[in-house]
Amino acid sequence: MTAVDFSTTFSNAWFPTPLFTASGCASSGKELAQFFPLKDIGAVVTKSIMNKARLGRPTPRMAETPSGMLNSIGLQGPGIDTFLEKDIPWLIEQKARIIVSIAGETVEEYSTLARKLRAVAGISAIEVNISCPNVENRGLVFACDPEASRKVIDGVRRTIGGEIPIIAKLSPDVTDIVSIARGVVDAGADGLALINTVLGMVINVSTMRPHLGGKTGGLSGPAIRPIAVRAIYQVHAAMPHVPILGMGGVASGRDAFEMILAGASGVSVGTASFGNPMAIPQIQEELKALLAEKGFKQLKDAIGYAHRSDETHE
Amino acid sequence: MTAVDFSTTFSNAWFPTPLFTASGCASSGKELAQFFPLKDIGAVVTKSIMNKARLGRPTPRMAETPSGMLNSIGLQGPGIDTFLEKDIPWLIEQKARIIVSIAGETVEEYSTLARKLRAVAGISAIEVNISCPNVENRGLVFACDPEASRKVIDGVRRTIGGEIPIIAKLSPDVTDIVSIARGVVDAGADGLALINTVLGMVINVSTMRPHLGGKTGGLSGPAIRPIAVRAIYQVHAAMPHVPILGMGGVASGRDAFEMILAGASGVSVGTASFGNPMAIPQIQEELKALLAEKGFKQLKDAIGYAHRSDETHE
Amino acid sequence: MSQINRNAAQLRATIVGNKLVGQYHQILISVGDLVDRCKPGNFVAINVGGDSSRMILRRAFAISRVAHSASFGGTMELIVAPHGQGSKWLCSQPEGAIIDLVAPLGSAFGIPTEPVQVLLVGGGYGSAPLFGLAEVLKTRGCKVDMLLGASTAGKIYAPMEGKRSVNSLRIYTEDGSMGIAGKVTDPITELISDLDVAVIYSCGPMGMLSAISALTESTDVVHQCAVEESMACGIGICMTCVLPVRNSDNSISMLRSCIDGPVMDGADVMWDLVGKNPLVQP
Amino acid sequence: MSQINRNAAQLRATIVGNKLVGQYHQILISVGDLVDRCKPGNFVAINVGGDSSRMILRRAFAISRVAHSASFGGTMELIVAPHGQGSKWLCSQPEGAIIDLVAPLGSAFGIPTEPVQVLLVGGGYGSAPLFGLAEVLKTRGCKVDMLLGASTAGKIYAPMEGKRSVNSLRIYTEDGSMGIAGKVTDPITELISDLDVAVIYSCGPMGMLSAISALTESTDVVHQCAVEESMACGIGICMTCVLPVRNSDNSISMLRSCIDGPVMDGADVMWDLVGKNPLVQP
Ligand SMILES: Cc1cc2nc3c(=O)[nH]c(=O)nc-3n(C[C@H](O)[C@H](O)[C@H](O)COP(=O)(O)OP(=O)(O)OC[C@H]3O[C@@H](n4cnc5c(N)ncnc54)[C@H](O)[C@@H]3O)c2cc1C
Ligand SMILES: Cc1cc2nc3c(=O)[nH]c(=O)nc-3n(C[C@H](O)[C@H](O)[C@H](O)COP(=O)(O)OP(=O)(O)OC[C@H]3O[C@@H](n4cnc5c(N)ncnc54)[C@H](O)[C@@H]3O)c2cc1C
Ligand SMILES: Cc1cc2nc3c(=O)[nH]c(=O)nc-3n(C[C@H](O)[C@H](O)[C@H](O)COP(=O)(O)O)c2cc1C
Ligand SMILES: Cc1cc2nc3c(=O)[nH]c(=O)nc-3n(C[C@H](O)[C@H](O)[C@H](O)COP(=O)(O)O)c2cc1C
Ligand code: FES
Ligand code: FES
Repeated sequence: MTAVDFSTTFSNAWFPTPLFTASGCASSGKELAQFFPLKDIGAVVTKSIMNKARLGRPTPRMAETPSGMLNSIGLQGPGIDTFLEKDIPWLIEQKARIIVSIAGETVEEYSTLARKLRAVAGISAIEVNISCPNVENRGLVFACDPEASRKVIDGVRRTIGGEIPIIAKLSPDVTDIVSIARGVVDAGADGLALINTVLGMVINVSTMRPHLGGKTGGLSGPAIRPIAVRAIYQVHAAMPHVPILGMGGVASGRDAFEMILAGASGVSVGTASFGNPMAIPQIQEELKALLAEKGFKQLKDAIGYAHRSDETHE
Repeated sequence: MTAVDFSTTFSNAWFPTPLFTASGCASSGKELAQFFPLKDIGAVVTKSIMNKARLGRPTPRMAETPSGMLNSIGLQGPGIDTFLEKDIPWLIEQKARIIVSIAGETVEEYSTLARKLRAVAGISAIEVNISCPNVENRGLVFACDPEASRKVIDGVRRTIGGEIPIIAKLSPDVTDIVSIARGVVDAGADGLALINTVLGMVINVSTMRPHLGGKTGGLSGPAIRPIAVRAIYQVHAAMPHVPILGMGGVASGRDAFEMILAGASGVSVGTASFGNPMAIPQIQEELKALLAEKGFKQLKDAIGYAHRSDETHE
Repeated sequence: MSQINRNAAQLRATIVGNKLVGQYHQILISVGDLVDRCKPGNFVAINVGGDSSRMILRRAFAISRVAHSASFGGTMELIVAPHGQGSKWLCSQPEGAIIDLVAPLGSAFGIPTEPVQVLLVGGGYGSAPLFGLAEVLKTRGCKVDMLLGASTAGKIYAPMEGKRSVNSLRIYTEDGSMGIAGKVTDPITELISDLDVAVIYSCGPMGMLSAISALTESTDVVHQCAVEESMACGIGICMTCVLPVRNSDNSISMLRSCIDGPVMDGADVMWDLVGKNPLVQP
Repeated sequence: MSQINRNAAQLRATIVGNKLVGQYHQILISVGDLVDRCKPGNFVAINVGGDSSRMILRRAFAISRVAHSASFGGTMELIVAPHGQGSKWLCSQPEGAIIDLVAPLGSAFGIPTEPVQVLLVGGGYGSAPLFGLAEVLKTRGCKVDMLLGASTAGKIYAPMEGKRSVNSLRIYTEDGSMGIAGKVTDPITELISDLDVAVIYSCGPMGMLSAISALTESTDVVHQCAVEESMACGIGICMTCVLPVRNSDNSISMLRSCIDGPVMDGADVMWDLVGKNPLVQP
């Protein structure tokens, strides 16, 4: 095998491989550790954590859709304090690289979370989930409002200082994702995570009512991959120097490669792990083989390759 | 068989069944006439027509995606004059009910199209496609800008007079579809068509470039159905008296029923006809059977049924 | 290593039997040594639809029994109701077909340390894991009585050989097409006192489990039930399968029925709050 | 009734043969009376992946030949290259499998009214419809010579029985593993004058068709080629399969290769503009 340099970076954070879990699709990591060593993949992105414990939404919380699924979890979680006490030390013990995803209901909550994370050793980066469509009032989705998005990132940036990279996670449910992206980068985000789930609904034709307890849910899985690739391509075209963590329906090395060509520096795998607990290490191997087959010596050379015009392509 | 009253109305336009073709997915009707009599379905919604003839986008114009497809046609068509001369008389001869879809590059072009349609007999309604994501500059998509959307509908309304119902077709690629919907209804739209395709992209991993000639394309098919159902549900909740023509991934009677429960008065079938030329009449029969099975005496009673709270449900 | 999913493995396994029993398919899968890790109550998660399927999630099925067979090695038996597209696909797989499965998953029925009187209550295909459980309980010296119920005869699963491990078996159907006409929960209160039942093991529709919990509430009977919630992953990573469970301090937790279940203590599950908004924040 | 798709019907048909020929699958389908409406050049559109497939579009295949057989009635033969997921699925279907197809679709090769000299040029599986065409041409008294090319021997499709209808058959492979090493287009110019070719019929990769059009440009030879563009519907309703074609007034039309093709006049297709923006608006 050709030795492809498979490493990637998000600002000052280095990862040996570009394949990460997706927030909310690997819980805190313990559940997947039976299937593969967590240190073998690029990073574990933990389930978005809020300041206080939260029970989340009523069930049913899922509906399968053609090549996708809806979820409506409502950010169930133990709260940051319990999380830092129980989950982080365990992940560090596993030698996993850790990206902590945070979510809040107010700009303050995000800053509070950042303050609690500032002193914690062993965290590679913070993913700021400003885009979860599952919060009670859709009007309150930060990621749909350029001003609110900036404020959250600005608050986190000021609190956290310059040490830990911040990755802002955006929602595709906006008219112009590039302008939202520009806003959060201006406000201090080092990287962008694209995309969160797409707002959707399924109606149960037996009960003739919305199927999910929370009525609407977030659409994920291969169904949304073309939307994710488009978002990554658009944002990379506008800001080629901002690293992107791509996600949305990646289920094979081919899919991960597609996102990297579109402009992603790393790829998170979410829903695919539900259907296949070994998805991430398998995708990782497939991607490595594909890069070698295409003659890339390092992953970095493939990032955004689809943007090169045929003229500059030798 | 129980005799379900299967008819539906959009303002003053009456249709014997709620199943229509989707614009751009039945050309002008001739191509499907071999498979079923066009008069047997609710209406033929013709391919969006512009003022002048247009060659459209380069090939490849399609990419299959998981449970969906991308298209990038670029509104190829013969122009309104040829269309009125050749296609409309033929459709009238078939006794088909006709909804003409129009598209323009300027507010004036839409008004011009409306003027040319005003005097034409045999047209049940006009669908105003303000949402095609396939035009050259995404910034120019009318449906993504509340003000531009209103202006187009206002211009068409003034030109066409009060006789022919106007159905404004919206894009899901917006932060707040309800506000766009309100705007066009205020400007004079009698109904709304939801949803047009979702902007997406596929990268060809062999060439390592965007697969479509037009780079981005519109995502359609079952993959987007949950997005469509959500949009219909949201808009119907906000404006229960505005009739909605639902579409996006409908491929069975169950799917059509889902849209009707969400709030659609009619359902267009697009991509499903590509995989099955008999899709529309088959879906029509399945829907009729489902309505009867659920005890509905008339289609109208099922429209928006998913919004009823369990309390009011006897 | 974490303790979660600690027995689970993913493997491609061959279907070695598929026969219709009433309205169910009895599916036998050759899984090798994996059988040694399977306990009554555990479930298996199976990929459905093949390579180009639009169904992206696994389907969960209780492991009905495991056995060692001369011809197939370790085998796992499932009782599958052809419900929607995924389970119908599984039921249509011929012998020789290879499926991708993850097993064993979830919690198992707790086995009493003393030889006590137990009652097994199964609804529909819920009886599947109870026969394997009955065997284990019998070897521990428990006295095992069983009640099975369903809407109609075709939905009663009660194999001949399974009956050997139980002291008595009573069948209830709502339409009276088999056994006694009525609900499987009808005789429970009486049986608890008549037989002096120490533990009830139940598996079936949520309504049945909740009804049994109500019946045992004011008694000393332990109620171990195997719950069934919609599951996206089956391995604890998605949080879709949660149930409201009362903690010892009276606060509520939303526990994952795939890893903290499917077997749960019926007294802890807050049945009234299932599918509702557990407003209370702990 | 419109004239478009006027011979087409949708039907569920049984696969009655599936055998490997080189790198292709020769698939035989029982389609009944439909065979009487199929002409050389027409194609069939087939549903792939089964009921719960994530592949929502039909796949197009040239109808290689039709025949009446005692055991199966009217049959249609396809030569299928296992390319991506859809064609691989089709190639994996056993005899007895039922598929959903729409046929015959598209235009057919035009048959000369006089008995002239013709040359048939096939690339890869593109030779499939040419043997059926050769039979028809021969019955009309034409003299038929044939050239087949491919990258390698396994991609040459040249059945024994097909050769009966042709006067000569020359094979070219790029790697020299069969026949002459080289491109199938190499000898065309010479053959045109040596044999006094009146019509070239071609089917194969677009590059080959375009090369033949270039070679015939300054000659009197008519070039009827069967083009291949990505198709979403195959019946003319989606506008994805278009090709730039020059009209008699020199304006350009984007014609649908599914209904105005696949057989087109090679001299009219604007090969340079395929896949480009045909800037000119008529
Ligand atoms: C722990 C557990 C054990 C089970 N044991 C058995 C068994 O032994 N025999 C048996 O026949 N069935 C069993 N089921 C139910 C079985 O999982 C569902 O019937 C099956 O998932 C339905 O899939 P489908 O594609 O046929 O239906 P669909 O309705 O099309 O499924 C759509 C989606 O909803 C989910 N879903 C639908 N119904 C259920 C359900 N009842 N429970 C969980 N998820 C559901 C599916 O997994 C799928 O993701 C069990 C479920 C669980 C959770
Ligand atoms: C008129 C016509 C006749 C054809 N005849 C034959 C034949 O006789 N034998 C044969 O092996 N193949 C033939 N092809 C090509 C065949 O249609 C493709 O190989 C097949 O569609 C690929 O599908 P897939 O799922 O295997 O590949 P994928 O690449 O996964 O297909 C993805 C999508 O692209 C489309 N697509 C991909 N390649 C092609 C292509 N070359 N042409 C058109 N659409 C494509 C598919 O239809 C599908 O919608 C013909 C194509 C056309 C248009
Ligand atoms: C069950 C579930 C829970 C999720 N929870 C979170 C979350 O807590 N925070 C977050 O930022 N994204 C969350 N997501 C979104 C994913 O991280 C990811 O952006 C999305 O699912 C698209 O990727 P995929 O198609 O690979 O799943 C969740 C997705 C799913 C399916
Ligand atoms: C090939 C293709 C062409 C289309 N052309 C048009 C069009 O001209 N005008 C329009 O309003 N919508 C057009 N649409 C969008 C459809 O009318 C419909 O809104 C969308 O495809 C969702 O429905 P479906 O999933 O049933 O196809 C087109 C869609 C496809 C797939
Ligand atoms: S099914 Fe995913 S956490 Fe239980
Ligand atoms: S393939 Fe749809 S128009 Fe030709």
